Amino acid sequence: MINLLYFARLREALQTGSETLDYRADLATVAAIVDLLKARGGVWGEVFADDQTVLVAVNQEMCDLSTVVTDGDEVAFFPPVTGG
Amino acid sequence: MINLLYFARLREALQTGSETLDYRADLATVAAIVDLLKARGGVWGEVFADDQTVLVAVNQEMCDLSTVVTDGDEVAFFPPVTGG
Amino acid sequence: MNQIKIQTEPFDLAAIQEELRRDNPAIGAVVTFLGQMRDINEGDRVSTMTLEHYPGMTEKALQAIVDEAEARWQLMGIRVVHRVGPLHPLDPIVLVTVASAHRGEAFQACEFVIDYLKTRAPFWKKEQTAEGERWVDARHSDDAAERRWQR
Amino acid sequence: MNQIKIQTEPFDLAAIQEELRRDNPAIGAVVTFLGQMRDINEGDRVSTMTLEHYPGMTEKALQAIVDEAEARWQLMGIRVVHRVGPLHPLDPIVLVTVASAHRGEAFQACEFVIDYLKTRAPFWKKEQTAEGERWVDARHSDDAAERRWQR
Repeated sequence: MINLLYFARLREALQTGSETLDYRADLATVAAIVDLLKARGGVWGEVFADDQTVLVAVNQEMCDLSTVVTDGDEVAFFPPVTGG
Repeated sequence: MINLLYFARLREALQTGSETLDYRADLATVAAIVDLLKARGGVWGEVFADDQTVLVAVNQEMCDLSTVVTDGDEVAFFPPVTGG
Repeated sequence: MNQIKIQTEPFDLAAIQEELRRDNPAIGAVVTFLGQMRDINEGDRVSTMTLEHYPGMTEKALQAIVDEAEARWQLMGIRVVHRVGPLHPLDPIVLVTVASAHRGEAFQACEFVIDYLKTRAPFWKKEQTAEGERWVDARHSDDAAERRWQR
Repeated sequence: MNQIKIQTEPFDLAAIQEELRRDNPAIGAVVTFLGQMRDINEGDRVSTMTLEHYPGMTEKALQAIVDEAEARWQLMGIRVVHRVGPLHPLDPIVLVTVASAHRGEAFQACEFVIDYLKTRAPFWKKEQTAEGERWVDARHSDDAAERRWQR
């Protein structure tokens, strides 16, 4: 299982803060997961469109599309941060 | 009259914090006053020796040997500052 | 020795600085950054701001920033406190305070921590204005501030 | 709007920062430098330090430094407090706190004021150690810190 988390502007647009995906070998990178989410169409296609800046963390560490995802990982998507 | 002030290490070495000099036309620069003090010899010669770093302020503004001194001025001598 | 806190309640600026410096006479300099909420942003009056964060990752990201500061400079303690939840103008948002024997290192480390926090710690601000709610956009000036420190 | 104080009594770090930021919601950043007395200098244990100054000139010199900071950066208030007289380890010696809309300017102005104070304000430290009294020597690192700001 993969835990997906969404924060801030993304969470509001997608109308969900989290979901789980069954782990499959073809979801073994961040890029594969993004493709799956994008393919849902509608607001998912908009949020993950290529011209949108979406940051991703795997197990609470910033990473990128090529990062490997394994069963049990936490994968979070969010916009550029604005704290401080 | 010129008011002379001495601070910190200088005040202790010279064993005085202040004195007044009658104003004279030949005391019209800081350099002339330093020469007069140096000429007293002893500890005065040591404190104002050429190899000593002595800072000078005229009327509470940092200045240098060439600064003009006029009747009524306050001329202060002190070592490099070490506050903060 | 270092401490990171994420909290909804206000923090006590004086108590944090005092606790950091009080018992260590080897400390010569304490530099403190306080970020407070402004009532105007991008020209609009802001009445309330809500700070969202990513629990767990926030602490890890701040710890990594603090560890990096420790590695780069000779320091004697760092405190980072960041509020989340609803905030109003004049509310303190974030505190970074750094102690060192000498001021140069304390200044550099303090600015480093807040610059990195601004670009690497998962916090997001949402503003309430007369025209409604809006998410605050990331600032290019913050990216530029972070890049100064890159090695 | 800016304030400079020379005093023998301790100062209230928290009250000064609060007074500076409290009523101005245009302020986004407050950067504070606190210098405190260390118990070791040049390898020797120091039990007491006495700070001498040049009354009148000190205030003028600090005012000139603060005015220069105001001219260089967009600021919303500066406070400088410096103690004189006898001090002991852990005693706060000097406080510089600067408010601004944005952090970059507050950091720069705060460091500028303390760097200039160290080389331009007429204060002198005398230390009491086990070996007796001694005047503290000016540090080359302070001259170098000041030179960074010269235009």
